[in-house]
Amino acid sequence: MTARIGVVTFPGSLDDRDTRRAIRIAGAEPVALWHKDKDLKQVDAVVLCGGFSYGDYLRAGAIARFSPVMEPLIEQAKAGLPVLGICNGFQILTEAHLLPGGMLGNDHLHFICRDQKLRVENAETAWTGDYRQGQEISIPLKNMDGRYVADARTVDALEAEGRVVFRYLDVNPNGSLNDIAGITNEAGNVVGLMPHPEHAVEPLIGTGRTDGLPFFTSILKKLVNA
Amino acid sequence: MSRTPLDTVEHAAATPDVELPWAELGLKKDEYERVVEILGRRPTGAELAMYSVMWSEHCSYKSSKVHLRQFGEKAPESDALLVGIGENAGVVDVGQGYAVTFKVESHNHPSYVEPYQGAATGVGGIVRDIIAMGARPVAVVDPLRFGAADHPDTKRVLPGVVAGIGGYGNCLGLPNIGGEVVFDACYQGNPLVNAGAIGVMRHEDIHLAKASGAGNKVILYGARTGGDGIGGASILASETFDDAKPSKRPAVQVGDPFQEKLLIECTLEAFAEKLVVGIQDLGAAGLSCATSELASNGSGGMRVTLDDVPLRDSTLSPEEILMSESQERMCAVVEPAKVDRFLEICEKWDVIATVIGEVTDGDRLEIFWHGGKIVDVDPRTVAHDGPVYERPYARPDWQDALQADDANKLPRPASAAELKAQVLKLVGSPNQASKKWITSQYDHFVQGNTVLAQPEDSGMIRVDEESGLGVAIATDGNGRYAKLDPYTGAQLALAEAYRNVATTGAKPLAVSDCLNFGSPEDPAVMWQFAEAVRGLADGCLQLGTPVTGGNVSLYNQTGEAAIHPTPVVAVLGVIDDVARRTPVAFQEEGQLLYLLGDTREEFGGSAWSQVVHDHLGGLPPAVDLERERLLAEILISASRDGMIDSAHDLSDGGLVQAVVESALLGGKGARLVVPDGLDAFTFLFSESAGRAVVAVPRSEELRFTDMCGARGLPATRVGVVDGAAVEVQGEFALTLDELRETHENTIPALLA
Amino acid sequence: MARVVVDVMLKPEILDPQGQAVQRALPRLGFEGISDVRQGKRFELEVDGPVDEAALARIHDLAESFLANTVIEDFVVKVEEPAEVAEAAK
Amino acid sequence: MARVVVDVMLKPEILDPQGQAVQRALPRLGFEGISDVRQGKRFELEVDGPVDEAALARIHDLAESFLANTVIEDFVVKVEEPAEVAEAAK
Ligand SMILES: Nc1ncnc2c1ncn2[C@@H]1O[C@H](COP(=O)(O)OP(=O)(O)O)[C@@H](O)[C@H]1O
Ligand SMILES: [Mg+2]
Repeated sequence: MTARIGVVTFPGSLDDRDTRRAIRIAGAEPVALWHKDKDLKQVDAVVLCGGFSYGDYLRAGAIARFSPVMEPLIEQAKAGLPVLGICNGFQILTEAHLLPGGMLGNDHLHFICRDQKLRVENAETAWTGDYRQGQEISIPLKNMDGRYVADARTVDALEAEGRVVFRYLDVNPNGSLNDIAGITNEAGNVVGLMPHPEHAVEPLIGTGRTDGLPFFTSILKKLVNA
Repeated sequence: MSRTPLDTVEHAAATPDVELPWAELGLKKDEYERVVEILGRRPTGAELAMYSVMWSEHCSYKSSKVHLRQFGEKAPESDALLVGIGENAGVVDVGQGYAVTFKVESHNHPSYVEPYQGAATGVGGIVRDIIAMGARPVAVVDPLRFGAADHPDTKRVLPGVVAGIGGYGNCLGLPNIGGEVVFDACYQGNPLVNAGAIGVMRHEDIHLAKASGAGNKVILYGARTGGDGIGGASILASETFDDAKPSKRPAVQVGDPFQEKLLIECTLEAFAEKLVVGIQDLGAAGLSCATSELASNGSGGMRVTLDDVPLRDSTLSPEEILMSESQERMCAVVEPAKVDRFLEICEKWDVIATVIGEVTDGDRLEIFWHGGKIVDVDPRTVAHDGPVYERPYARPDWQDALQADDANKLPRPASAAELKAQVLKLVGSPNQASKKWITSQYDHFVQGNTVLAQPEDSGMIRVDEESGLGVAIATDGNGRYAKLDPYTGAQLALAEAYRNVATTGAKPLAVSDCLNFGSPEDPAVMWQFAEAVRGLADGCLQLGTPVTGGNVSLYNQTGEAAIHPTPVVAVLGVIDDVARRTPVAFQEEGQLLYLLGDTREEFGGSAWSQVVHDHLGGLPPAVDLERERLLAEILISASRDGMIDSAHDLSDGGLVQAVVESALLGGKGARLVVPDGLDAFTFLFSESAGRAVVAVPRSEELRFTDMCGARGLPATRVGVVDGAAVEVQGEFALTLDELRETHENTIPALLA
Repeated sequence: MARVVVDVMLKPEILDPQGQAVQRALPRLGFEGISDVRQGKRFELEVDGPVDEAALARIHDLAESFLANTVIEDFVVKVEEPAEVAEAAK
Repeated sequence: MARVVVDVMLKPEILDPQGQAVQRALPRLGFEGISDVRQGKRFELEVDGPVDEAALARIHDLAESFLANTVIEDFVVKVEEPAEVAEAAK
């Protein structure tokens, strides 16, 4: 038995096909979801992928957040459905208030594409079980609006509760508070991060490493063993 | 607002004496007379708008056509060519049922006026050419040239251009996998912003720009039409017909990459459902171009109702609508039974789509406005029968003096210390320095098929996930070489791009080019152009790589001063299995470095002569295309059979530049030994063509040298991958840290 | 038809690199005496019908839920007086 | 210290993809009756010293040469009245 993992396509989504490929490589079944459908097709988990939904006009993720598909998604995420937001997906999750804080333009004001080193700070979420706590990984980062901000209380709470899931190592590529690269909600089912694990699942392609694959095997194991 | 009367065809026929502003629209007197002769009457305002824009240099290639013919006449036999010159972009067979389309275009002038938007819309335009062929765009490249690196205006232009290319390409989800950044004072007022794109499709999905089948509908879809880029038409509209015109028409076009992303998706979905008979993107000359080209390439005529075009600005006149260059629009020809489904797909993607006309069984292009017929022409006369100039050309009188000013006679470093200092200076010079500050603003990873991207010798994209089939592309050009000798310069550009593709293990298949020159009205420039085209056509014939399409950009000059003649050449290659690709970076200590090819004293136009002496003179390196072909075969065989682990072609900066790049990328140094028969200076800095440096695992050395020996390619052992420095035995050593510091800090220090 | 303007600015405690970049460039351009620069967004909405209390309340909601992200941004809603525009533009 | 505001908007004839995207989203959010949206930039400059004619002229120059790209954008310079801000924010 395998798990069915949905990938939502918004207008302007870019990494939807790549994310479905990563899910397939991990051994799960990718299911394409469409932003205009108020229907999650009974998937076991959802990935909101990278891209420039609605051109990132207004604010990254701000317009996509009001898509019909977000209604059931928000409701079910609150009830425990595993949701992963990558890059633009992370931005959508903060806009939808499924994750606290917000995303702003990189502090250097440029788009940045690089192979980014991260430390796994929480290997217990639905999406990080196949990593070791403290493990260092490298996966591609590419965005314009990657600066994570939140008020001091929120950041303190995230730190105290172990909800910072990934931290940038070596360089903070965008000015994110506390070098935060990814966070989770209290229940650990909703995770958002700026770097792109789906671009690091095959040798040869991209950076040539497969450090991103455990995201997809983690969720598969969790769902199959559930 | 009353226009009395509408300038219909009947009205034009009845009022032969009305004066039209043909000169303001850029037509010459004889060209206007030719239009009158073709029509047998004076043109209507709308017809004049169409002829003037389609007969412009940009659309008709009137100055370059007589030379460009050579690309067809001298085309090599190639089984790979599926669609040649003349379509939106050429199409090449890459095997396993896949076809690849690619093309390079310029957006030079708009990028100088408004760097961000000019460059952004340049990317938008070339990508639409690729979609129009039926392909999914899979990558972009951006050969760029700017004025002096430390000139204040470069700081205005470059960051804007780079942000614009990134802003548009990143938002479309196209990995940027290669390009060039060159600084030279000659481009000060005329930066060159060239952009290339590649697309992939199955053979059966190739689409052409033609409208056939009477009754088929013409659908305009994408952005609404605004008053973009219609300077000429506004003159026409206001002066001749209507003085109540708003004068405000945008001077600059703003791109909407989000809209274009939707266009890509809905077009590909329509293709997949076989809904499209013919398709054309709207670029320069907008609807004038799309309707006349679709109609003239098809079997019948076309009737268009201009009132049905969705507008962004309701005050536009019909002439302006016909000439508008608003971005992110496409035109499709669809059978009546499939129109509903086509419109449904557009709606799914929130793309505005409107039936604006239909294919007729006549042979006229007829356009209506407010019930009156304002255009009635033979579309071929608009699209294909533009003027052709035989512009005079002559070798400039300064060419001999330039070539006599021999760079080989420049003072050379007198000591090891001086040699070392010059190496450091070269590696940190703006043209040789790392372009990471620029290229890290581009997404290299999106689509998940990028095998190689900058700073590799060529970009490489996986086409088939199962078989590992891939394509590679490299773009090159060297205006300094071309200035010294345009014929050889063009061949050197071709040779370098060809070599760059082969260095990564791919087999070069076909060529696209972007020819950037000064004013064709200057016989010296025209000579440069003629020589460059001749050189490129001869070179492509010899290498067996047909030119599949390209672009000409003329008038790149400020006053009397033209840019260096700058033919930029893109070579496309194919690799059976991307797992066999060869990277630039040194992989393992202990591997042996072999220099392939012959090294001669060749410093004309070299990076060394520029960086150390600020000199341009003499002759460029000699070209030997047979040698290039042999080198390519060796590099491809060696990659396929696992005999080499890294390779880097030698070009500007010579051997030392290449070795430093491989060392820095791999984080491993090299110990070099100057081979017998060469002095250290020539060994390090010469720019002789037809060379590469490869790293051979010791276990493969014999097999590799035997292969080179058997095929007659000189292969000289020049060192070993080792340590944390680049050392030239008996001369000097530079640590990787030291090299990295200079190589990587130059560009940020100038621009950040 | 009337115009309503929504100004959206980053909350004061949030770093504004765009504003800072502008400010840093000022001395180079020969401008002294500007101690802080912040950059935000301005939305001009053309409203059909009268801009009464009810309409403004709706636009306030729109700004709060959509035009601004109140986690990081503050906003202000104003009715634009035609006279003011002309005055300022002079 | 006084605040001078520079509003920068795309010229009316220039395509504003951002504003359009916002406008197209409005019906989905249940907002009707807004016929056009344009999105621009707002700069808030804190000026040391008096904001007299001379200071305004200098800021005008700054806006023209730096804050706005006058090839595609128009701008307006205003002195912000403290009262006005409070009023609008309420
Ligand atoms: N504007 C650019 N965009 C993308 N890649 C670039 C750009 N400029 C340079 N590069 C990349 O940087 C690398 C080095 O460039 P260059 O020195 O011109 O290569 P070469 O001399 O081998 O042709 C290449 O991979 C090239 O594709
Ligand atoms: Mg190279």
